[in-house]
Amino acid sequence: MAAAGGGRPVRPVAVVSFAQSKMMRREELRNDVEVLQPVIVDVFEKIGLSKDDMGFVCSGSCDYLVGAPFSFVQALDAVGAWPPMRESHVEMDGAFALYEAWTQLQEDDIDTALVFSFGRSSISELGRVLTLQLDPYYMAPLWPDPVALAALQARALIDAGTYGEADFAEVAARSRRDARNNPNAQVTGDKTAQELLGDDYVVAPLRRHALPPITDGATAIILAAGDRARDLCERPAWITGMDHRIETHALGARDLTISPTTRRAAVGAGLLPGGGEGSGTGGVSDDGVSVDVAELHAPFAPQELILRDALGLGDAVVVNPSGGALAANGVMVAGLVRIGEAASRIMDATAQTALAHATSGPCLQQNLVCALAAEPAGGRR
Amino acid sequence: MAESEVLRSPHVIEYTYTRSTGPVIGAFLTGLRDGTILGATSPSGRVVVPPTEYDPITSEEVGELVEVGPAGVVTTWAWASVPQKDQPLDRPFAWALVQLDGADTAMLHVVDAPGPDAMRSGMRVTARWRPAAERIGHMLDIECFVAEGSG
Amino acid sequence: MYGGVSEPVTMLATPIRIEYEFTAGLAQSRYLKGIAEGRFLGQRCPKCEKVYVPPRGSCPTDGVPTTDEVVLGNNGIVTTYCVVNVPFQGQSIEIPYICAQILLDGANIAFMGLIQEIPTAEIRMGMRVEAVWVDKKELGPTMASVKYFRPSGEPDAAYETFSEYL
Amino acid sequence: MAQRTAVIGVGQTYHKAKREDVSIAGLVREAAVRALEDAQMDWSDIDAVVIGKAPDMFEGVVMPELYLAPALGAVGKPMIRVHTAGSVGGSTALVAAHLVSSGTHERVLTVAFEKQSDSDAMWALSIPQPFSAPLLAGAGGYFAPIIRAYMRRSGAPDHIGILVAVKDRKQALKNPYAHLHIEDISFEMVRDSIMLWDPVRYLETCPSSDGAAAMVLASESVADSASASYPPAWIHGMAMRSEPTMFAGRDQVNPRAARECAADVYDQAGITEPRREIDVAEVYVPFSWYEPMWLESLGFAAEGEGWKLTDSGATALDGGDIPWNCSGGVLSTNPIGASGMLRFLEAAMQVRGQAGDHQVETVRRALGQAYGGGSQFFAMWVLGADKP
Repeated sequence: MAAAGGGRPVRPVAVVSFAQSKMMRREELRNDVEVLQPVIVDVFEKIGLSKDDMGFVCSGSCDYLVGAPFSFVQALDAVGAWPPMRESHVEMDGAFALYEAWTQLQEDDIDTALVFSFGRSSISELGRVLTLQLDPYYMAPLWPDPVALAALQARALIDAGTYGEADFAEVAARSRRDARNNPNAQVTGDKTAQELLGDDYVVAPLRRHALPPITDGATAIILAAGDRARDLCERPAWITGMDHRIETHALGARDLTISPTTRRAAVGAGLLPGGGEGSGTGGVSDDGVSVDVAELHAPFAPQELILRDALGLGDAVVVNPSGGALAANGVMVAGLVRIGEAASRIMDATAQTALAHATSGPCLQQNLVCALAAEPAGGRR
Repeated sequence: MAESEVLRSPHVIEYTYTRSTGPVIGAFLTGLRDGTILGATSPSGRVVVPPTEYDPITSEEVGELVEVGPAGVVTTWAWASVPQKDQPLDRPFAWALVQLDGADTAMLHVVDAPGPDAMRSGMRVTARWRPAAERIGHMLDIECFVAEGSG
Repeated sequence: MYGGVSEPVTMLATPIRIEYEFTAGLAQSRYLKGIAEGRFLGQRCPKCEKVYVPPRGSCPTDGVPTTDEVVLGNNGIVTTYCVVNVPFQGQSIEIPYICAQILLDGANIAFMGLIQEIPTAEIRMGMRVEAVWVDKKELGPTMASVKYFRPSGEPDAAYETFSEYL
Repeated sequence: MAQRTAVIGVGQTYHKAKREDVSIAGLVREAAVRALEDAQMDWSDIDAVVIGKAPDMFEGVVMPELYLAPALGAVGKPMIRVHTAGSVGGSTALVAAHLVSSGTHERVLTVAFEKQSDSDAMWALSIPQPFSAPLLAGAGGYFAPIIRAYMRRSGAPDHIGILVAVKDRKQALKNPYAHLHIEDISFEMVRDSIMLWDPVRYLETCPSSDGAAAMVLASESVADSASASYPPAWIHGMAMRSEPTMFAGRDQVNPRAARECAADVYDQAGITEPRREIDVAEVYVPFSWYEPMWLESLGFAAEGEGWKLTDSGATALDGGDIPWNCSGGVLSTNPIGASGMLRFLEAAMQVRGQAGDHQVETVRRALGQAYGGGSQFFAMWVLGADKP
């Protein structure tokens, strides 16, 4: 039986429906609520439920992305929060909203939850908005853009001798190829890694292809517990464990070439044996996560390599069949989409087990790991 | 509705925040204004630069402030060939994490170098100060770092 | 030791400016086009049949798109109000003035509007008011096209007719 | 089945208009360190951190939990950031409580804060949006018409709001952490203060404060073995409810979400007569008139009768049978993101008997409530001295 972060048994809860907007560089006509609204309709229609069937609603979004305080308030209109709902909101990627919903579903008083997130990255100066995530005294006043910080991480990786620019290009080439099979992806293509290495540097050592696109979009997931999940969905994607961990904000106090919190979260999600319980030191074992599919939220190509190593993913694991964040990176959205995409592989029977990862903050500061399977933890109950 | 019929407008969020520094950040910024760089000693023995009220890993309250630098080592760097709005230099430059002599953590700043070929991890750099009269207690009182010995 | 003889630094000023390109979206754009033509356009929910103004594209209680367009009256009822007597940043009207919830004829929701051409002491719940627009040639897709509301001279509405909109 | 959960440590800052002596991290640590000390714990004892605040525009830091993780002992741990408008302090405490009650964690630190003096609260709350009507009424102008509607419906006399404003400021004099300490507060002083948003006077509104609040929440086994300075305050019921800001026929005076939130919490706690079964309440009253309004929504008085309870002195710490906001409430201290958590925290202090000069004698059960947005987001809990 898998365990939650605290080591207690997990109530079987599954992803039973997933919807997303077509991810695009710019929603020309619609505002946030108008992008979100059809996604909410879609996620309910897929399983024949309505908002009135939801025990809990939780969302993720960012006021600075929208350019207005309390921007999540209008999103409630898209759901139709009447009669009053048990509802909450995180100023985080929707994946963390799903974590909150999952913990509440661990208690028996509710059986279903709607989770959604939205964001239009095209309307703001996205790089500057993300710069405002940094220490306001020492870092933000220098206005480093997120590409610069990811480039510092990429250089550290090159210096460590583990990977080079060709490896980054390989990740990008594979992501674009795989994205051709994803109707909602934004960046697709069939260029080889060799061809992509002809791109210019944006901030060296990162070339254009190693960067995520700017994306507008919205996504939604419905969770259901136990028999309710089986009633609603032929093949529910059971969450067998979930955990998330944050690293220090001081980049100069981190080893940027590794992601110990991703590994620690995989341990917490029951995907790896425990060990190394200390602050962010991660597991000490050499074990790798064994799943059929992994959807990793790596906005920059080198970060996928760091995450693969943190999780010990072998060649047999299919990584980012959706194209990942290099194919579409809706800020506040892309992490929850990873969970939806991983769950979809289980629901469509192409995988028996899957891992989804979401990240937040500069240089993979915060990492969430969600373990999914065709059977609930501890077998069918 | 056609695209042309959807209304668009520029929108700006603008404010000059006034941030009280508290004792530790205040001491560091005061030091910069006066031409010295301070780190904080944490109970774990680490010297934290730039200093926060707490150790960046264990969160323990820091103690005594000690002078570090002004020279140190680049631990990693990235080349910004096109500087963006509000960034420290208006010509191509390197972002860098610089671990100052006497410090156990590295600090984000920029290095003024002729080109990416002049940069490497492990290189020694030193602070280039703004003129004393222009220093106000800000990270940019250090205008940038430059290769040690390059003047 | 550090800081020498001058005053220690205790404050850091950090200017922040983020530029956006705001998109009104479909529903708000339609509404503002109506305003530019000097009329209030609402939208009706296909499920509960309530008429929303300004429309936001979906029904806040049913969560479905509102698509039917409804032309609303130029007159309405003051459901409740307050008298503003505090100066604040961005204020464009001389205090004191009346801020009221106005239920337009044909709408099922009130919105906040400015009331002028009446002494503040004479405003009351239930008063009938009408919209006063800027000159035709100045009309544009902005709420500034509605100068304010003023008493219409019609008899007051009975409390029971608007009490559910409080 | 939900696991029993308790508050075993509380801490708050000294609240002021401008806490110019600390950084943002310094402010939140002041509250968090006090909560840990109260629980007799160390950073390393904490399993997870849940933080809440109102819009990021107040401090100009996007998702500041990222920057604050190492300031709050969160490195290597789960950290969640909640934002539900004015109710956020309460919702944050509830998200943290669910991490324990769901069996996910044993010891959770929850923190809420606002450092409003880094910018201007009035600006940050209402940044003008393109195409929208120009700012008409300012912050209080949204609520003043609703208050007028309450007065019309209930027939409450004008002096009720003044009574609440005086009572809460008097009670604040007994709370060393409160922002406003108006030594000579009186009925006349409030009555004669400027009418800002008629019917709301200056002294009937809340201040703008810098401040933070923190609590340590623990599982039953941890609470049973805790060596904390005061006994645990057990959660007997907790709930959140939301409804849209505006819709046709919405009752903004007595919102259904407020009533249903209360009904859910009372049901969990086995409470049928709140006035009799609850000993003290900390309720989000940012404008004085919200006391009689929430007295009705929360079931302490019948609809239209809340003002009579206030008028009779029933809600006063001094001599009332159901004291409300003994700490001085939001009317005396309002760091927006933390204001809701302060209600939840003060309820815990009352149950644990640590409220000092504003302690109510023998508290078995206390209520904490927060609301936000356009009276549309609600968070509540009931705490008890006994295990539920």
